[in-house]
Amino acid sequence: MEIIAPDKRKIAVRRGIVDKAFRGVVTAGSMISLIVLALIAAFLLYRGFEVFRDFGLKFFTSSKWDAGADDGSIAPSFGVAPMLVGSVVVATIAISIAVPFAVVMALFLCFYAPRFLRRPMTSVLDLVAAVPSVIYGIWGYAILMPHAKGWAETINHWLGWIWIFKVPVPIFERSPFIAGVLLAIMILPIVTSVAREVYSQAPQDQIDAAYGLGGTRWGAMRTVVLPFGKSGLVGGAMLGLGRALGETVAVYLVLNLVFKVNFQILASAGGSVASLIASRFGEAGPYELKALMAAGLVLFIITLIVNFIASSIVNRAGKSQR
Amino acid sequence: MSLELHGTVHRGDFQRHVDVTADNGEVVAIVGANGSGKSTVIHTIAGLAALADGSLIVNDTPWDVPANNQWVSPEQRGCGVVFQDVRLFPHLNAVQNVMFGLRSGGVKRNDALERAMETLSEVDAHAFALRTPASLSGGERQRVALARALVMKPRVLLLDEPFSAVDERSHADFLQLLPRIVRETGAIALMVTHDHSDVSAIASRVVGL
Amino acid sequence: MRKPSTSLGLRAIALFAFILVALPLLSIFIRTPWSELGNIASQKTTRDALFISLETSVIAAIVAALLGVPLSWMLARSTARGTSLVRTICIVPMVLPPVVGGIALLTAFGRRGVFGRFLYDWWGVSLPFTRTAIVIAQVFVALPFLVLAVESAFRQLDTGLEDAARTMGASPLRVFLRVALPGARGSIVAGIALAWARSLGEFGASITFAGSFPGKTQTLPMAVYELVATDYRASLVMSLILVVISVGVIATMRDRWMTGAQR
Amino acid sequence: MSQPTTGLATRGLHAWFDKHHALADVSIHFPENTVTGLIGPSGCGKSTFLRLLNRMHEFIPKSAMAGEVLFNGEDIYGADVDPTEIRKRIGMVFQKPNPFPSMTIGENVVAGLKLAKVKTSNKDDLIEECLTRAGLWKEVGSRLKAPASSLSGGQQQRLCIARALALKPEVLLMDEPCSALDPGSTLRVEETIEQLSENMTIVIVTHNMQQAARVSDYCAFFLSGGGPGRLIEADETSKIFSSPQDSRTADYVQGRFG
Repeated sequence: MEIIAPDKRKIAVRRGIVDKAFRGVVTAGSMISLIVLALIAAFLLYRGFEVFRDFGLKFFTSSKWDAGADDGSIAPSFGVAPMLVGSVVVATIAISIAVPFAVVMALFLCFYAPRFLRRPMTSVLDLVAAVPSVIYGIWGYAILMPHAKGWAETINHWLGWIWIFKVPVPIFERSPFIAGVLLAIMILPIVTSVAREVYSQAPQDQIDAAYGLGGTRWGAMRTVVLPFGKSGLVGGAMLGLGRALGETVAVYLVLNLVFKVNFQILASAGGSVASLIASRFGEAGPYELKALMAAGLVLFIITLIVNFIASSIVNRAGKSQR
Repeated sequence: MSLELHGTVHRGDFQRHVDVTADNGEVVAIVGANGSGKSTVIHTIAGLAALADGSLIVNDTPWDVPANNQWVSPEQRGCGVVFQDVRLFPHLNAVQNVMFGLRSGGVKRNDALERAMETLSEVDAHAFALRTPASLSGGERQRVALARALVMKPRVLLLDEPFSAVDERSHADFLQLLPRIVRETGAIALMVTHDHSDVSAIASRVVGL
Repeated sequence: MRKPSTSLGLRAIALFAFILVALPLLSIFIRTPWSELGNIASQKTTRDALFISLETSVIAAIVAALLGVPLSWMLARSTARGTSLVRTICIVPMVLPPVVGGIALLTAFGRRGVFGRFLYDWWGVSLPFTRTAIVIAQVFVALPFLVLAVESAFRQLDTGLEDAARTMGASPLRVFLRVALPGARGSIVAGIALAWARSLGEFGASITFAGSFPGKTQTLPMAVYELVATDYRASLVMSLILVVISVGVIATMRDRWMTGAQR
Repeated sequence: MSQPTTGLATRGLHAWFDKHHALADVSIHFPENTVTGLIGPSGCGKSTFLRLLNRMHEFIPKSAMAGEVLFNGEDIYGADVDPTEIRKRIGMVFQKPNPFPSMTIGENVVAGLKLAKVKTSNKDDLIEECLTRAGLWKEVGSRLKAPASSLSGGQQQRLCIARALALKPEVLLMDEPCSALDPGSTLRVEETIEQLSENMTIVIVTHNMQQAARVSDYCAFFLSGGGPGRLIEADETSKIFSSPQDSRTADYVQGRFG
């Protein structure tokens, strides 16, 4: 049998009027959304450009945020280093708490929960995902913080010898840890529901194979479901990470914004780009507003990168899987 | 009615040259080992895969001639296909599945329902017309899929292991039914099969891959 | 010969996580000053905010569905090279601080904004600080949630079914309406419900783009936020209303539509 | 039927899916080291019956069963029986080949050991032994590190057999193992079955009469006839095909069943 490698060819398709209209609607829908998004990026860049030009790299490395004096006696100085670090720290805490819990809860819902529990639990999860973040903020401020303070003290007591758990001044409120815990609770439902969706697609014939070989339920999870769901879970985690990075009100209410780079997660000092924007936006002058736009752009770009990494992980895993 | 396929079919990295010829009222059997490209041939004739080169001409109409950029889209080819993996629409019940093609072609609901029920009884599937695919056994699903392909009175009938899950008795019925329908409608049937008794029972031509 | 203990631990952790998730809801119910509930709920500020919230969020959910479902379909089925970039850009608003989105919208559509200028000069239309602005802001924030849910549902659909439909003479439009849409129905309803809930709770983008004028553009979340410092009890009551509505409607939608999507 | 203390036997076995009574009152004995073919039209409950034999049935939501499955004289549905232990000793091969796609060929063979927490001294020898018994060693012995998904359908199915063999089961249940395979691969799987039956009890569901005649020592004919599936007749294969007791069996095996 002779094999001839041909050139790839274009496939011409004839279409009716209805189909043309349908394609038109689809394309228009996509274009509108895309244009709006492209515009946002463009505006942020346009408004923030002046600040980037004035401060250059210092904008990323400096810890000083000062709008300056109106009479020009003090020059304005803007740097987002503590906020960038703070955003990453808080989001990392949130993800590392939320993802393991989400995995376990999703497995439980898909494979362990008795039927009478499954429906109501899934409902509650979906419903909680719909609770506005303002409410989380208030809850975190009024109710979670007093409790989480105790947890933080316990961690500090036992693990205080590790540098990141040290607390220079014994104040345990409004720390990155508490913000991270609050965010973890906030994103837990959405990460869980992504994981649940992925796990419920796990191929039944392979699960059967695992059981048929004398595997326990946990064995089937480990051999079939977890490897199958790996890439989907990364997607869910990134979704959660994205939300954690961008969350404004909730973090603002439970985190002490301090313009100093801080890695000690139990200490009452932290930052978050999103909260910075929210807290300054109201009273900012024209130049500070531009600086805030520039900070927004930085966050925008970080988010893009995170998502790109995630989608490439998902794609690569998808290829080796099927 | 005539079908001439001479060319290279491909899917992914797989490529293979095939020659298939069929005339009016014929049942052509396509046999071959797993992975020899039988399903790819079915997909190519149905228009779900394109030829890499060569030509597919049905009734003097060029369905797929890469060299001349000639191509007829699957919805315009009017093939009746029974897929190896059946592919019944899960959200529709059996008779709605059979009606789907008729409704796509603009047949009125009541007429379509009547014709669908007739065809379902021809393959002895009218008893579960209102059940959803998920509640049917493998053999029952294949019967519905067969009815779904036959109801359009297609010029070209493509069957990818259509009897693999039906029981022996229905199998025997279908081996009588199929050539009759093909003869009556002057269609062409191409059937992928593993079963040598199928081949000797109904095929007038055999294509080995 | 007994069951191994792994699953016991797993169950315990899962239940703990679940309690964690349900906690915020529970505590709102516990802390609400039930005796003043009727009193606060019937105040004009509350009623106005509730009405504005409902009106804008429902419109926003509809608009998001009309734009988002076709967009998701295109993203799920397109094989063009830029698709993954388009997808990434589409979900950015989900993670962008809403305030930033609001400012961007203001820059674009404000009376002196890049586009708003023409809208105002040519047609006398001024978007900011209107309910239309709220809707725009809500669609902006909610759309990605819908697209994400619906697109993954479309991707998981068996393309073999769509191929089968095409061989039966169905046009692409018919394939979309009769095969893809029903196949993804559960997820589409879920996506719309989620978009609606997001719109209802949306805060940052709408307060920046539409302001918080009681009786005009003040939605429930804005009212909650503004009252937290001055009137904590009222803000709790409004939180309760907000939670009850979003949770209530989603719960009804679930029971009615989404059961089919479950295994 | 007397009280069998060896092999596998069922007594008054019933199965339900929710309210649907799928299988009624099946009593049968599978003697040790024999091959029994389960035959019957689609929907007669033969696959359901097979899944009852190693407690796979209970994974289907809302399913229920009644009766007993006696394995070496002991009821596998007994209160203090660990079902995973049962599934380890009663292996299963499914209709569609289902190797674990994330593992290599070699890893697939020993996957069951890990799952069932069985210790083994020499994995490489075991892999070779199982692949040889499944008739696959010659074809894949040189590329054990290749992903299982790179194999053809027929090879994947024999890999699944090898995987089941690694646990050294006493019984092997096969659910239409050849329905997705071409004649060449089918032939090789059938040869494998024949060799395995020398020291193993095999129960195989098939809708292919010729296959049942070729591979089985005993045949059991199931029929539903509208109601739940029932066992109509079970006997030596030659008797089922040449002189069945029940006229319905005769009709079915001769392909003129009404």
